[in-house]
Amino acid sequence: MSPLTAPAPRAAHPPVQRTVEVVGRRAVDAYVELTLSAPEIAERAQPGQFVAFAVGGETSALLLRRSIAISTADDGLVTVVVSAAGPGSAWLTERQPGDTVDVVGPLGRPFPDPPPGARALLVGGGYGAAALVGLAARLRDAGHEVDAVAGAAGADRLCSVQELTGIAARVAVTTDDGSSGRRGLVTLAVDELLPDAGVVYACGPMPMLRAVADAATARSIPSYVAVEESMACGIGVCMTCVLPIVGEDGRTRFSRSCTEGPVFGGDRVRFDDVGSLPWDVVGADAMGVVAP
Amino acid sequence: MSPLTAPAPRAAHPPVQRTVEVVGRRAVDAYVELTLSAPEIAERAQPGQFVAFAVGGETSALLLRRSIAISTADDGLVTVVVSAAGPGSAWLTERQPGDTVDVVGPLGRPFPDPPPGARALLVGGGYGAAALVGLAARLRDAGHEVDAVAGAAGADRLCSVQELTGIAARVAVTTDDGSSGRRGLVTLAVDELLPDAGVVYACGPMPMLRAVADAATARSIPSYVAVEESMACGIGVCMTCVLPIVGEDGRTRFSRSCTEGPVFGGDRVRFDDVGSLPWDVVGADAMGVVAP
Amino acid sequence: MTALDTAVDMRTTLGSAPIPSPVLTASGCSAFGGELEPFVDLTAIGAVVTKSVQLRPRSGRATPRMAETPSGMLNSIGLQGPGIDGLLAEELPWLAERGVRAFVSIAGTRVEDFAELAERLRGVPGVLGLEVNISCPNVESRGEVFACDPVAASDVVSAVRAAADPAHPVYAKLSPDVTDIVSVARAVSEAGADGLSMINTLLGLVIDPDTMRPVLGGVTGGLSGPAIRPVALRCVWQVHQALPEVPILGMGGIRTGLDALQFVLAGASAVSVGTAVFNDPSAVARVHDELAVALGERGFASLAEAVGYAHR
Amino acid sequence: MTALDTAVDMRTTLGSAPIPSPVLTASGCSAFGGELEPFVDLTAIGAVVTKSVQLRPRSGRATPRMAETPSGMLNSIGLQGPGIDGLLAEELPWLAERGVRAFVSIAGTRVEDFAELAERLRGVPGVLGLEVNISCPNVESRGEVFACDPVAASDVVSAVRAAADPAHPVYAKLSPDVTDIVSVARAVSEAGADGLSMINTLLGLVIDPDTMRPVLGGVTGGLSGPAIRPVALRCVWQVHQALPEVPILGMGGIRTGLDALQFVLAGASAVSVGTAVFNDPSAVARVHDELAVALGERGFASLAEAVGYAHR
Ligand SMILES: Cc1cc2nc3c(=O)[nH]c(=O)nc-3n(C[C@H](O)[C@H](O)[C@H](O)COP(=O)(O)OP(=O)(O)OC[C@H]3O[C@@H](n4cnc5c(N)ncnc54)[C@H](O)[C@@H]3O)c2cc1C
Ligand SMILES: Cc1cc2nc3c(=O)[nH]c(=O)nc-3n(C[C@H](O)[C@H](O)[C@H](O)COP(=O)(O)OP(=O)(O)OC[C@H]3O[C@@H](n4cnc5c(N)ncnc54)[C@H](O)[C@@H]3O)c2cc1C
Ligand SMILES: Cc1cc2nc3c(=O)[nH]c(=O)nc-3n(C[C@H](O)[C@H](O)[C@H](O)COP(=O)(O)O)c2cc1C
Ligand SMILES: Cc1cc2nc3c(=O)[nH]c(=O)nc-3n(C[C@H](O)[C@H](O)[C@H](O)COP(=O)(O)O)c2cc1C
Ligand code: FES
Ligand code: FES
Repeated sequence: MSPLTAPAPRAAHPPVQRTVEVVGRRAVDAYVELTLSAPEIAERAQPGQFVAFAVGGETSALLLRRSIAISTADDGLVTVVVSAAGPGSAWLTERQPGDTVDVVGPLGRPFPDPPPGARALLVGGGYGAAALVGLAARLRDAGHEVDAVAGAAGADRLCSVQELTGIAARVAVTTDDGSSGRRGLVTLAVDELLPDAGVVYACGPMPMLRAVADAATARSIPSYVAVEESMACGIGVCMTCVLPIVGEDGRTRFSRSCTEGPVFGGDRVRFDDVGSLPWDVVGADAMGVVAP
Repeated sequence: MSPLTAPAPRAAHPPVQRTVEVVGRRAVDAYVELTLSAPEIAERAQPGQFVAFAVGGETSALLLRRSIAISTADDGLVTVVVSAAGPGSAWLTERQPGDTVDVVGPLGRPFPDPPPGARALLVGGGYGAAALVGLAARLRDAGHEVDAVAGAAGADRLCSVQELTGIAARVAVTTDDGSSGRRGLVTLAVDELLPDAGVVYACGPMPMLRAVADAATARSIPSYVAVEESMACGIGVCMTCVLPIVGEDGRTRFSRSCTEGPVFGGDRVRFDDVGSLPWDVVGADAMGVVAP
Repeated sequence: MTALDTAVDMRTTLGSAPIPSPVLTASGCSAFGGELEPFVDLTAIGAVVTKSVQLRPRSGRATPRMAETPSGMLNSIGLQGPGIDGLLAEELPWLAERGVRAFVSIAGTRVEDFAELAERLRGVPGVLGLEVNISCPNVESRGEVFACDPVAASDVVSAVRAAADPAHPVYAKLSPDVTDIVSVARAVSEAGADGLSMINTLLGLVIDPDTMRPVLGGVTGGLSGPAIRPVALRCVWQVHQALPEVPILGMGGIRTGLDALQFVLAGASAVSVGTAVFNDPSAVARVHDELAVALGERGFASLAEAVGYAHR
Repeated sequence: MTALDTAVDMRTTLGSAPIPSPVLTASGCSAFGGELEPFVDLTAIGAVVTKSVQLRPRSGRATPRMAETPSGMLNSIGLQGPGIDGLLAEELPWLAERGVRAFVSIAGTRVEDFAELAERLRGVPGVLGLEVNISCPNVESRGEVFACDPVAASDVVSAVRAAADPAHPVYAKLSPDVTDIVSVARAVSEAGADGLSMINTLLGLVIDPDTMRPVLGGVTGGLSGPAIRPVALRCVWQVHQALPEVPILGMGGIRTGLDALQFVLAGASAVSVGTAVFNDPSAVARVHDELAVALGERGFASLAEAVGYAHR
């Protein structure tokens, strides 16, 4: 077995907390793209990072921030693509230009640089594709060839295809119901593009990340996945967002996906064990879990 | 001592609960006047009644409705004048045309009719004057002479003076700081107009209501005051809004200001005892309070 | 309430008393029902749980009696009410005439008071059963609240069970302000309670930053509303886990059908909607409808199938 | 934190240890402080109350570990942490280097564990004192939570007091999930606690309407945030009323300076800001500033004057 991927590095800059103005709002099929005038966040942001919004306004019963991946961060503007999943994200999608929102960011670790000269394969599921737009541009600017796959349940849940098409050499689209691109899971396209790839970056739902990471690892191609785990704080203080991650010493720890992620080496995430407490996680013995 | 005023009658119609559209918003000095398209409430409303708004929207931590007096109710439109006192009323003042709000009303008992032919004196303190606009119009239409006094701390807290001027024979304005009208409390003007009055109606802060009611009672003029007591439900089910009120049988009870008020005979409210539990309130003995 | 055309059988029972809907009002949160008439078909809801009544008429406490809190409220009403004579003369006949089921909440400061109230309610038309409020933290009494002591709580319940109409199910209403709610639940069940109402309010306090004194006339008050829902659900879960055969009337912060569903899944065979009525006067009917839809969507043919389902 | 130019003297003490601000983090809500550095001047706040540490490193529980609730949240972390060795090797030196005061929260499942932790922390640079977490409902242990039994709680506290550095004030952290918090407070005070931290989370439960099972891996969890503030304030009020000489570190739903003021008026001489940090990472500094302004506006020359003022 080849050595595992190097863990994603810390971000170059610490986060800031700002009240910023929404300067653009665009409905994109099932999602809403918001553009924020947030120069201090934009200048610090690196692809793969996210921001955390306070939601519901002054009278809100929703205490916890909502984490949303940064799609692009240029010229003082930060864009995000939001899917209305529950009350907090629904509130975000209802923001209008001129409204202000309280946001903390950029948060989390960015995608690491690819190996020199490597062709990069970017795989986005649903709104996860949005998080790859900034990365695609950076990779292209750094001289890497970029391929991209965007997949979703249906056409209205695809995202950022146009932006990725403008940057990537090849773009493949898949939908579960065949309403756009090829019918099937992203792995259909990934399997075809993977042989050319020197590195894989993925963002989307856990089952997709797992399939993509497994496929890459099977071919000994380094992969990085941006995970989405339920977060209470986004800044590393609450310990709610942990995943079983294999560390540099080969031992598994419950690592915070907000500060040690959201970008992890695809071969370091123990997807099988998410939601359970395996005996070999550091400190499981103190919880009364014994080795089998 | 003359017999006490007849208690205010029940409203003619039961309340309804509706989601209605804000069709007008106007900042009036320190207040905001909202116009609601609420035909079913407008057609039921009688002067003196109020509505209760759910506040804060879908994600709100504010559970209790906010009671606001109806200013006018004509042609399917209900107007209210709101002062931003705390988070709930502030949220109301921020509503814009096109927004919808959930409102219950009309609630409470209306102002009773004046004695036949009586000249009516209407006294409003702060935004309380708004609640008298509909009454003034009704009285005038019924052939009564109407005088009005509007008082407030300062000019920017006066309300509905223009509307009242269009209806009343005489309108007096007082402000505590002299920034508009005469410097002083409303009683300054009330004392002058009272000799001509056959009935007094008042709405405003408790100390003002008390002074006006006392002055009227001292001259054996019937008075009706619309009180403002902290309310949790507005519909009579919670028992939070009680005041010590002298009933028809001469005994004092803790009466709900939402359903047995907000309009009470000025001589029936035991202003002195608000916030305490006098021994002669019905049922005080069961609370362990003994007659002195 | 417009009965939705869902296939789900929503019938349930309070002890032995059948009711067509599992959604009831909560004691003290809908007075004696009348005020809800413009908003709800009172005959269609499970029952009106009446404001706790005592032997004598009570003025209740001085104002202020409430303070809004984040996603909840604090109240200190002090059980204002007409006393049992008033209830029998006015409120219960009003409900009975209309065919509205009344689940009568009784309260007192001595065991004999409770027994006498139960006795007075024997055979009264329209009375479905009794909820014994042993847990109200607002009653002015020397000494501890009954519900905080398994022995005192049992004394009340057995006296009520002995005095009450045999046809009236007796539910004991428990307080969450105890170290071990299961032990209280077990004690009152053994003392003859036909079911448990859970939970009453949590004891709380708010200080007014302007006066710099407690807001409420009664200093402390009872905390209710969605804020306390997780505590209420935990109590229902623990008691159903320990005593799966004891019927539970669940309450505490229920605002929607999905909230009610959580209580049912945790073990409640009926629910009361309290503070949410202040926000939405039609809440009781709406929660019934939403719960029916939610059960249907999840493939339940009847409410009964879902009771305690989360423990599987 | 920019120290506001208010005339109010904000200094206070934790037992005998002076601190420049009465506003601290809450255990488990700011990890070991480092992550707040971009948002708060850690040297200016009262202290960083560290995540409860045990003897051995702990993985904590499986996810999901949290559920948002109305104006609050439920958590079931299971005291994930590096163990005392890790704390001594990494976290405490990091804080000490920067001159940040650490109020170290210790936890265990046996009395001896607590004593050993206190012993290991003697004389450690930067350690201001100890908070004894006898009330965490999340610790996987057979039997009852220490804080629910005055005797067990006292055993822990007297063992810690005996083993701890005499210069370290020892605060016992109480649980609200008891019938009589004053009796627990009295017991641990008599056992040598220099102060009381109040309150820990309330035991709660949330059921996922989709899976129809409890959301949390640990089934029940701890309820925190503004939702519980009235309960926390009531506990502080009751204990200060009964034991006015015992210092209280108040917490539970504090989000603003006016919230903190309520705790101070009820009897707390310092406060911790917990869950609110998840909403606003600069909350600890902001609450300090807002509290200073609020005290000044009310004519207090010092924080000390306001402590317990609502009982006058
Ligand atoms: C690093 C990261 C990046 C994300 N990027 C995006 C994005 O670009 N676009 C987008 O639409 N969504 C994104 N999400 C998911 C988004 O955060 C959740 O959909 C949202 O928090 C749900 O909140 P709610 O109030 O709508 O739903 P609810 O289910 O009511 O939320 C309840 C609680 O659970 C938390 N929660 C629920 N689901 C998630 C989730 N999937 N991830 C994290 N917390 C969750 C919420 O924060 C909240 O505290 C991202 C999540 C993470 C962790
Ligand atoms: C019959 C009636 C008519 C009213 N008419 C008007 C009006 O025309 N215009 C206007 O601006 N205001 C009016 N008020 C007052 C208005 O209801 C309060 O200012 C408002 O409820 C305060 O809510 P808040 O969230 O802004 O303040 P908060 O102080 O945060 O409110 C906290 C809680 O206390 C209750 N509360 C606080 N103050 C009052 C109060 N004065 N009366 C009733 N409940 C209160 C609130 O409903 C809420 O439940 C009226 C009140 C009553 C009872
Ligand atoms: C204003 C008010 C008055 C109440 N009065 C009573 C009462 O008289 N008897 C009783 O057993 N419970 C009383 N309760 C408690 C409720 O019945 C219920 O147990 C509690 O509020 C929790 O439910 P909720 O969150 O849905 O309101 C009262 C609650 C409120 C808010
Ligand atoms: C995520 C989380 C983790 C916590 N961990 C601990 C802990 O390790 N030790 C402890 O004593 N209290 C712990 N608490 C309780 C808090 O310190 C505090 O007592 C409680 O949350 C109430 O305050 P709050 O409402 O301001 O959060 C934790 C609370 C939360 C929300
Ligand atoms: S979300 Fe709080 S530690 Fe990651
Ligand atoms: S406000 Fe509820 S009874 Fe009057």
